[in-house]
Amino acid sequence: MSQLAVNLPGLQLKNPIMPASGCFGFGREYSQFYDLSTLGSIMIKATTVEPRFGNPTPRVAETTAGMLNAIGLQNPGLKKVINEELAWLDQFDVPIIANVAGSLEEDYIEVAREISKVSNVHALELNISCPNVKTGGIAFGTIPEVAKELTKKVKEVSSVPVYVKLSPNVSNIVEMAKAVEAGGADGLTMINTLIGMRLDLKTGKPVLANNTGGLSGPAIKPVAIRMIYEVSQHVNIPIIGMGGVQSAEDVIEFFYAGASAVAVGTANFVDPLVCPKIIEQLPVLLNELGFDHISECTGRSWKKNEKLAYHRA
Amino acid sequence: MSQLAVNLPGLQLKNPIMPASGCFGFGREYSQFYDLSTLGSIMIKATTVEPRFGNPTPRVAETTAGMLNAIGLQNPGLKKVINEELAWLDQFDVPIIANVAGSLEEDYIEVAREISKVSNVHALELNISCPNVKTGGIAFGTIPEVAKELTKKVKEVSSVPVYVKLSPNVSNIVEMAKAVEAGGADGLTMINTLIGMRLDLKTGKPVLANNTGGLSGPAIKPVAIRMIYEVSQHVNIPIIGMGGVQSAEDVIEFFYAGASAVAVGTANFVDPLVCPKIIEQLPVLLNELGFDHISECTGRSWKKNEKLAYHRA
Amino acid sequence: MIRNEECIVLSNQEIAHNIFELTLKGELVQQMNEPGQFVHLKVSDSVDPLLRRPISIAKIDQTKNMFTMIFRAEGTGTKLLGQKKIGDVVDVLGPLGNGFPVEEAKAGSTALLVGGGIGVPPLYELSLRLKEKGVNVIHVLGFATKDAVFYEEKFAELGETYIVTVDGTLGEKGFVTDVISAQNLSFETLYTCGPTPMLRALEAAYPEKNVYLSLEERMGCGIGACFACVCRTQEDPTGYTYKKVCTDGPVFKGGEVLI
Amino acid sequence: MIRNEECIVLSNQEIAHNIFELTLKGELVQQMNEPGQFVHLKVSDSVDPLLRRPISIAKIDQTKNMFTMIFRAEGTGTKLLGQKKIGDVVDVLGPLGNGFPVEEAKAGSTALLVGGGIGVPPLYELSLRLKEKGVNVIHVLGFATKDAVFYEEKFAELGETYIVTVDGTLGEKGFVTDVISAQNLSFETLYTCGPTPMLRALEAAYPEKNVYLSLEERMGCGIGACFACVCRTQEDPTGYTYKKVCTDGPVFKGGEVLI
Ligand SMILES: Cc1cc2nc3c(=O)[nH]c(=O)nc-3n(C[C@H](O)[C@H](O)[C@H](O)COP(=O)(O)OP(=O)(O)OC[C@H]3O[C@@H](n4cnc5c(N)ncnc54)[C@H](O)[C@@H]3O)c2cc1C
Ligand SMILES: Cc1cc2nc3c(=O)[nH]c(=O)nc-3n(C[C@H](O)[C@H](O)[C@H](O)COP(=O)(O)OP(=O)(O)OC[C@H]3O[C@@H](n4cnc5c(N)ncnc54)[C@H](O)[C@@H]3O)c2cc1C
Ligand SMILES: Cc1cc2nc3c(=O)[nH]c(=O)nc-3n(C[C@H](O)[C@H](O)[C@H](O)COP(=O)(O)O)c2cc1C
Ligand SMILES: Cc1cc2nc3c(=O)[nH]c(=O)nc-3n(C[C@H](O)[C@H](O)[C@H](O)COP(=O)(O)O)c2cc1C
Ligand code: FES
Ligand code: FES
Repeated sequence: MSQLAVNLPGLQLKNPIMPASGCFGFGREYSQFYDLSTLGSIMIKATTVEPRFGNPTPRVAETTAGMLNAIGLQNPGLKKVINEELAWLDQFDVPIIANVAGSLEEDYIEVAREISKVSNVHALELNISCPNVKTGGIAFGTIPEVAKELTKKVKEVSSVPVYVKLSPNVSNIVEMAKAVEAGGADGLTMINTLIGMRLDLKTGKPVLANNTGGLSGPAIKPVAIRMIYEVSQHVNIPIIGMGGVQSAEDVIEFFYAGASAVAVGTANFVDPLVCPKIIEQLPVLLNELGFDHISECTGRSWKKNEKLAYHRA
Repeated sequence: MSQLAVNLPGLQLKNPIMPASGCFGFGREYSQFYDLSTLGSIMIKATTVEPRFGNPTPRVAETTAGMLNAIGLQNPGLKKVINEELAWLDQFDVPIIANVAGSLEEDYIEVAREISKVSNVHALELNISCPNVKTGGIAFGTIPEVAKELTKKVKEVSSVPVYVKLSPNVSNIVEMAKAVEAGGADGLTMINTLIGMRLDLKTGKPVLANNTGGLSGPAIKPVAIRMIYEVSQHVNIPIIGMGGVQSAEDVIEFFYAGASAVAVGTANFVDPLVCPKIIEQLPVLLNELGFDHISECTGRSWKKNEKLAYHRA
Repeated sequence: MIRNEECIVLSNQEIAHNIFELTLKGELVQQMNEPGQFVHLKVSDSVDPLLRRPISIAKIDQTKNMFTMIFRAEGTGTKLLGQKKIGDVVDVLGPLGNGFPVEEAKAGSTALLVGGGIGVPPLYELSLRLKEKGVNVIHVLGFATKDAVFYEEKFAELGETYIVTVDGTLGEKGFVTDVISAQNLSFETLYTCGPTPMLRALEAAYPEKNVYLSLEERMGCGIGACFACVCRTQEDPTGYTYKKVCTDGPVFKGGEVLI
Repeated sequence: MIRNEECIVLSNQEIAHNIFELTLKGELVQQMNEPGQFVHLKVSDSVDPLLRRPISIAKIDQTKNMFTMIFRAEGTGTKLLGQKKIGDVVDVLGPLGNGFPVEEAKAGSTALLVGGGIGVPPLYELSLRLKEKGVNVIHVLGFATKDAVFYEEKFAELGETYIVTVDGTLGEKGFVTDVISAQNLSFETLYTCGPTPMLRALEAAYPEKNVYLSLEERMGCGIGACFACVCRTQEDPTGYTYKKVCTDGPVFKGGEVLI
């Protein structure tokens, strides 16, 4: 398994596979299917200071090779997440990445300060890109200066490294990435969902009560790959990639693009065992492709003068 | 068929279905399969002043429920398009929308002036959103002020109404739409392709010689619907919608979102007869849904106080 | 325990217009304890459709490891499901959720089972169990029209059965609630599954009875992880208390959640 | 004339490792005139995979309205195609493109047919026609390894046949070009289809011969409308002159296009 071990700021991962935030709750449900210690990490559901109910239902809709969601950051609030969820997760040998959300800057700061003190929280994922909440969220995620400032302030209070989650709904993703890097981000996670919508044929109205939602799943993979490819060439911090990952092959493609670890979101709903399956298949695939270690794959799409591992085998 | 007739600036269409630019050449190939006069309109391949070869191959790649292309505006140049292609198209009873492209402002102006004089060209589609050319194209498509200025200048020289084709690769599509409306655009066409990428599992390198390409097909439909939904509520000019349309049901969804006509791109490659099939199915579907005329569908997702046609039937 | 298993199609038949009765074989049947639970089905190997589809369990046969579902082939997923042939494989996640509490109806008492359209199926296994226990069962089953009616005889074998169609093409004309009043049906426990307006009407009509309602909501994971399927509680209608239809439900006690 | 038809699978067999021989029945066989043309196949009803797949026609039987293709099941599309069963339907667009000119080889002359891997199939119908016409045919067929070899006997029935494998597990070891030199094969016309480096080597090796090469390129429409499959001409290597592989090719005369 050492073929899969990766080290990222704050995160010594036995493998680079982790469920994406919001697609795995706080792990309880999936622990019925497998031992969560198998995972490289877990990105837990977005946490806000106060509990939130989220948006009215319907909150999900299907699209071709994708899904829309407008959960609206439902979560039990900072206190319960710390006392109940993170405490429960402590039984597993797996570092947690805590997804931090809010409406105002103060909210982010408060959550970041408190949650980063919890011993099994090894990194924060600053969610400045949630498309499904009216204030905050995506506003922080589309204006580089605002994102930079928020990153800086969160960094000041956080006891663990801070990864910033980028929104794909921007004209210039590289600019956003550079801004948060300048703000002190230790890493990036990308991409969050694309904003999308589906209308009901019979009523003519949006299927989602929130009207629009975040598009995830295989449909968005080419956009994720493109953005990681571009950003990874312009920043010096590692990227945890996500967007439509379903298989070990997809994971390798994200690494080639420039990722150093990969999160799996929507695919958990399709196959609850997808993460352990990918973790099992990765070494086989790496051997087939002729790589000794998965980190050799990172950035291979743009790195020059590297021998093709495939021909070396 | 009067159930399908729509009137847009410069365009009296017997039906609102037309092939999207770049997905139909100049119509010759598809004329082997059906009478082009069946179509509401034809959006011809982007035309530049000089002939262009375009990008190196491979120029297309498949993605889940979508495709990437990086054709790079290959075309025979303004003169040949006018003398050979548009002259040939004149045998059909179908108004042409000429897709105008270029690298510099002057190029756009030159093409617009000349091509708009041709009798079967009833409207221009200003392609400020092509993701596959290094200069021009998308640069004009992401900065509102630049787009507005270009629109204004093209309007000045054009003998026919000007539709501006918007890029989805922006933080704020409504702002772009308003800018070109302020610049005098008579209509909008949206969306062009999302920028995407695919990497080869064996080599690690991009499948497309151009590295990135434009993502089209069913995968992008939710993004197109969302953008048309937002833009149509903020502008007073009509929208020709596109992005992943494959069926009559999709067409109605675009109308509900706010479109007044719909273009079909990638689906032509899958089924060369898709446009006439949709045109045939539309009246049946409208009857099922209880609409007398297709224009009743426009904007139904956000219009208030309209009885649901479905319940009226 | 929830299991994920490739089950084999034993039969798949159109039993009414666009209504299919699908029987699958699999080990996970051993885990099915309650009527009213559901399974989450992956209907194709491809990404189209991407998500699973929730379908109620209509009949359980643990001796033969078989279970039956009844569904309407309407959208992409259920249409594909309708095309499954004997021997085909269906990827099943289940059993999921909490079903109807059989123990709430005492032997000798009367239970009223009210189903609407495609909400009728889970009531079948429920009725079998109640009957077995010695509960007197009455069924009121509402459908849109004659062509959509299914399992009329099967329910009739178990107890008094009223068919209601909106257009009056079979049985009584109107809604299930009309028939319950008109027939002056008396009962101790009410179990129901069907369209939300029907559930709402029933809950309002019998505040003093022991009522159990099965809810539907769009789902992502089906196992409680994604927060897609939440509903509010009647106790805290504007706060942040919630129940998940997939794990807390789909069956709730009347008065528990906001419908 | 190009047609779009739902053809019926008459047989589908794995004839070498991951190599399938698929025979379809359809009216459009009447339109197939030349060896070396191809068809564009929709391998699934769903959007996955979305695009059609170009596959060469390997054998044509107009009296029975059947044609045969040989393909390697490698990616999503060809794997699905490999799973087609007798009686299944495949959506075919074709015949497409310009094939090998049989008329360029005179009766009594010798034609050398050089195929590489999955480029071998279209040479089969070509060889049949040349043979029929009285042309002496020699085949040099290159494969990666023994397991990948197919149609060895079928070609041998028509003329001298050399099998070459890269790893030497069957026939000669090395590349097709090695064998042509080693055997000192003489011929008037050269027809070839296979990987680009092979085509390039052959074109360079026989500038004075009558050479016809079949090219491969990623395709969108397959009918000339999308400009996905263009290549440059040797006359104008940096200008804007181009040929489309799908309609001007896939077979080009040596010296015509830049490969
Ligand atoms: C707990 C539960 C039990 C159910 N039991 C049955 C049953 O026994 N028989 C039956 O016919 N139907 C049942 N349904 C409804 C069934 O899930 C939907 O009809 C089905 O998902 C529609 O899928 P589709 O592909 O045909 O439609 P599409 O419109 O293509 O589906 C698109 C998306 O919307 C979801 N969706 C659409 N309609 C519904 C709905 N009514 N409820 C939940 N999700 C929906 C789909 O799951 C999918 O994600 C049940 C639903 C739930 C929640
Ligand atoms: C004119 C022509 C004739 C051909 N004849 C044959 C034949 O007789 N037998 C055979 O086995 N193969 C043939 N090929 C190659 C065949 O088209 C590809 O192997 C096939 O498209 C791969 O599809 P996939 O779904 O398996 O692979 P994927 O990798 O899933 O395909 C992804 C995309 O890339 C395209 N693609 C991948 N490889 C190729 C390729 N080599 N050429 C063109 N497009 C490609 C696919 O069409 C698809 O659009 C021919 C190609 C062309 C252009
Ligand atoms: C139901 C659902 C809920 C999500 N909730 C969150 C969230 O709370 N915080 C967050 O940062 N991202 C959230 N996301 C986004 C995912 O973490 C991920 O970035 C995105 O879905 C792309 O990955 P995928 O295609 O593998 O799903 C959510 C996605 C889904 C589908
Ligand atoms: C192969 C190809 C070539 C295209 N060329 C052009 C073009 O020349 N000009 C243009 O404005 N859009 C071009 N487009 C974009 C389409 O017109 C359309 O906006 C987009 O593909 C979305 O529609 P679809 O999903 O139906 O294909 C091209 C798209 C494809 C797939
Ligand atoms: S469907 Fe995911 S929580 Fe209920
Ligand atoms: S594949 Fe479209 S032009 Fe050749």
